[in-house]
Amino acid sequence: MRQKGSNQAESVVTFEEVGLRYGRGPEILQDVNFALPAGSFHFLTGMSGAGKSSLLRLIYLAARPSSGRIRLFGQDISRLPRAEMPALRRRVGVVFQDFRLLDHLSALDNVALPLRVAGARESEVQKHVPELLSWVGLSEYLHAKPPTLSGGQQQRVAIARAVIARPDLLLADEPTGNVDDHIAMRLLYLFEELNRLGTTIVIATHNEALVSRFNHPRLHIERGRVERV
Amino acid sequence: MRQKGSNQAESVVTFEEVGLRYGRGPEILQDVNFALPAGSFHFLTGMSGAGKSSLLRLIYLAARPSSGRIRLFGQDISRLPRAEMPALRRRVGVVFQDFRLLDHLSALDNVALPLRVAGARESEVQKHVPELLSWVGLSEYLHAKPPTLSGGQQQRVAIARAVIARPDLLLADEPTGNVDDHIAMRLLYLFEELNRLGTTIVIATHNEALVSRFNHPRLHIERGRVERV
Amino acid sequence: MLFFRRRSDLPLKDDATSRFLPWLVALMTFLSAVSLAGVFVLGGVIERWDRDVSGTLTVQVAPAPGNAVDSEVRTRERVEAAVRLLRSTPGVLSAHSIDKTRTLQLLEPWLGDTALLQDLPLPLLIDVTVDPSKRVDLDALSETLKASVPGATLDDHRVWLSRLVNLSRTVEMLALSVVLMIGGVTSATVIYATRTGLAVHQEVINVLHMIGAQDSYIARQFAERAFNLGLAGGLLGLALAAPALGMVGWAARRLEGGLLPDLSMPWTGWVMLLVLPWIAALLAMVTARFTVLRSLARMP
Amino acid sequence: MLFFRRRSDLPLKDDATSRFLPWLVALMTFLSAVSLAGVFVLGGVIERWDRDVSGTLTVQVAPAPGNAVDSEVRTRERVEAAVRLLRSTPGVLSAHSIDKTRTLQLLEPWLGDTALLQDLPLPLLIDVTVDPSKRVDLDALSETLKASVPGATLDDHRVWLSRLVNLSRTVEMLALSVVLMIGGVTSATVIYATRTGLAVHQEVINVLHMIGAQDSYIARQFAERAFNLGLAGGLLGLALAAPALGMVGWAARRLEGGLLPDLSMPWTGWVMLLVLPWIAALLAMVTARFTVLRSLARMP
Ligand SMILES: Nc1ncnc2c1ncn2[C@@H]1O[C@H](COP(=O)(O)OP(=O)(O)OP(=O)(O)O)[C@@H](O)[C@H]1O
Ligand SMILES: Nc1ncnc2c1ncn2[C@@H]1O[C@H](COP(=O)(O)OP(=O)(O)OP(=O)(O)O)[C@@H](O)[C@H]1O
Ligand SMILES: [Mg+2]
Ligand SMILES: [Mg+2]
Repeated sequence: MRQKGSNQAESVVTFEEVGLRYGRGPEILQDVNFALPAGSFHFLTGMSGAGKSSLLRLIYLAARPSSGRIRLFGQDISRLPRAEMPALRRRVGVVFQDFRLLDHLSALDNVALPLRVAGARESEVQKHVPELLSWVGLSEYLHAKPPTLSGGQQQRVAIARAVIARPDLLLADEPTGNVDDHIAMRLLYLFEELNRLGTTIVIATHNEALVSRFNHPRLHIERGRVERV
Repeated sequence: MRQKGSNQAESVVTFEEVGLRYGRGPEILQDVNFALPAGSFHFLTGMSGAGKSSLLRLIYLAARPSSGRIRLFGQDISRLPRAEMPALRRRVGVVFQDFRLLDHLSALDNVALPLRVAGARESEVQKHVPELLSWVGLSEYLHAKPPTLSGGQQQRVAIARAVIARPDLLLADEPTGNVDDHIAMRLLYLFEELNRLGTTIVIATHNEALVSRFNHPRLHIERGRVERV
Repeated sequence: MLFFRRRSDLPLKDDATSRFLPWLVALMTFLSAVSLAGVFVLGGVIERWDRDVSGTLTVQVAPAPGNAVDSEVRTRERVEAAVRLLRSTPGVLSAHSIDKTRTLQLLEPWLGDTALLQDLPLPLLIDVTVDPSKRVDLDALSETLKASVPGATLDDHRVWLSRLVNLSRTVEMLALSVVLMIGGVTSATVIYATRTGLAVHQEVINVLHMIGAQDSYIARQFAERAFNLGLAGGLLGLALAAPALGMVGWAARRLEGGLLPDLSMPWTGWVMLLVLPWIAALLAMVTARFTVLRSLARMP
Repeated sequence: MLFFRRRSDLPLKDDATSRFLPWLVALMTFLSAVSLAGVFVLGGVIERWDRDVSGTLTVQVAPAPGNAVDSEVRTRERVEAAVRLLRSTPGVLSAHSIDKTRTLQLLEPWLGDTALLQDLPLPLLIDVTVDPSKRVDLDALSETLKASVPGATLDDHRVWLSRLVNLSRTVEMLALSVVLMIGGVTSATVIYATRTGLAVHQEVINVLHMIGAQDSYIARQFAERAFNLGLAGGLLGLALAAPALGMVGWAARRLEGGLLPDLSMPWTGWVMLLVLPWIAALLAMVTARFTVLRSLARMP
């Protein structure tokens, strides 16, 4: 294995000259260079269709860059053997823009999924999951299945699932699009709490009000380029 | 058939003592009374989980009230024969909170669906659909399939599909959750334009900024009750 | 091969069912075709054997032991007993003994010059005509004859044939019931394939429903697809069955030589086989349509 | 009946495949069982017939016409010609003529007191032993005999049996190939059912994959379900096949009387039938596991 680079040692994510195009389409991202230090908190902004979700997808290994190099936890992901991916993925929590809850599982089982996949004991699951769900205001909906939850409730289940296993890196894609400002604030506080415990956080959002209310650096995507603001 | 009621003649939607509960759950809506005059424009607000989507679902015939009576275009929907429902549904355009685009159809075909289901000529389809899609900023994505569109782009396709057939009633559930404020404004103008042409409009949203920027009456749901604000 | 090519809102072309159903229908058609061919061929063979078996039979009565005169009298008695027995058997139209001269004529190729045999105690023969429309249990008749008239035997070759006819009939019934079962299972398969299709495309159907599509608009798309898939599968099955049947027929004809000279099917059989894929397609279409409409009726 | 009852993240219990696959496997098992039983029974019958056919045969040579002395000489000549012909036939171990005294003994039950026949021109018999391990074409032999030696005929009953054996062998091959085909189609069915399952549950699988589930974690759930469904279907099919076979066997025994006294299967056949559902279940499990792993390997 390659040794961990010297100046990227503390970076959780590093993009070096990364470009992305889907199939033969135009280049969505080009010459992207940035590093997210461990424990940092970033907002990711940009117009609709700018490439926020695409950038997050690159980080959580759902898309491969068409050029350049991405390192995750110091490892070059293009050289990562397939068998090691699940372990790496478990260190990353993702709130998908479209939630991706499992419709046949209760809110509790949905949130418990990352713990169970990682082989956690059931006692642990039964202790932590309800706790977190009440934090996001869903204590009454532990056993409700996603199709019977409102849009905002589903979004909160998705967030709970992403944070339950205390990932080293949390990627949240528009996590407050379906909740009102009050709940949005509450969720942001949850992310800040997690950040204080050491999780590196990236939140893609359109909500300018939210971005300006919190004092965190911002990565802005415009015409395929990522700039620090 | 029952004759159109005198005082509800101009009301597109009338709720009379409507209650709603899912299965044996708690009452989500109770004693709901209101009428939406033809050509009106309402916002529908309320906390996450208050019952906004449920109320819209009652109007577009996807849920049945557990008590009370709902009239749509002057017809009591509980007495509506099944065979007449499609015709009624075609007069209602719906933007679903979760979009519900058909993943295997292009943006163009998705938007064309209401026209085709209603038996419109293909020449008409090919004329109006691209026009509307460029209005919502998707002229470059006519042939893209939803899974290759960004969240905000999908939302705009969903909106285009809801308005393409110039419905008499438009129900939009959180139609701006995935777009930035600039696009949100543009979409609201689209709705206003449609409203000017005679469509009755109801928009459920969390976006307080948007609600306060437009001068339209508001229906607010709190603890199962609907109040006019 | 595909009959309906209209625009479809459902992503039916790409799903696993599209690739799976035709093969299943092909297997069903193949098995049906083989079974049906078996039924027809067996039917033909049975009919021919039956014609052989029915019609006339021969019963031999061995000469009774003892001196020449005694023997002759007792043998005559036995023949008369056998004739009586035969005449009283249901299905036997007539039975009469053949006189010695005729018997000797029949024996001539065996024993050469028969003038010398004139006075010998020879077996006597009885000619029996049975009703071809009734099925006479030759086996039982043979047993009864043997038991009640000493030295009497029914021509053994025909008893054999009769047993074969019975066995073949049983096999024929089995083959027919296999065909019926396959028909049932094909329907069940289409039902479940359609249900799977409904499940896979539930979201799409919901949306079409909400947009105001008529039930028949949705059902049509499933039905047309099922027809196309069923027809494709049926034709494929038939295409596989034809050479298989041809080979078996060829092998049978080569091996059997004269025994089963006419192993070919009657034209009705060929028509049935050619109609099979269409039956499969129609079955698939009707089943799909019915399944979709029933499931849509449950939606609000 | 269900062996794996662990918690599953996939909504496999409720989908159409769960209701459909067992019935399909049941049909496959049923048809396999019927075909296999047919193969075994036919195998037994063929073996017995074969034993009858092989071993010893009899050839009759009719007395040549003419006066007694002349006839006797010429008949002898014919017998010798027949013996020579037989001995030169591949597969024939020995052939020797039976002397007149023995022939008369054999004829006694037919002709009564044979002392009188001593000087008559009687047909002569030839005892033939054939190699049971080789298959002698009795049909051809019979033709050759008839053509080259006037008045010589091969015992007709055995020619018949030999033809039956050949036909039965053909049917046996057909049944065996049906079993093989059914095995293939069962695998194909499981593959497609699994693919359909993958399609229906694609979202769920994606999410599990993204959350960091190992491929084997996901494949296990499909494989276990396939095993359960396959086993359920296999047992159902066997449960349906057992009475069906029993009935056919009973009917055959009742109809055939003595002809096929031992229509029952050897114990190996019964074991094979009992093993069938487990083969189906294992086949389903392995196929499902393989299909899922292959499709997961294509994910990023
Ligand atoms: N799988 C794909 N195949 C092809 N093009 C894609 C695919 N996914 C995204 N795109 C295109 O890439 C561009 C960026 O998409 P992305 O989802 O990253 O935008 P976004 O910044 O998340 O937008 P939004 O705020 O609307 O969610 C869009 O133009 C989209 O059409
Ligand atoms: N099909 C269902 N079965 C049971 N309960 C349901 C169902 N759909 C919604 N609910 C419940 O009804 C309540 C209202 O849901 P609804 O979706 O109408 O809320 P909403 O106002 O649209 O919320 P949001 O802004 O989060 O979308 C929620 O508590 C939800 O859990
Ligand atoms: Mg996005
Ligand atoms: Mg809602």
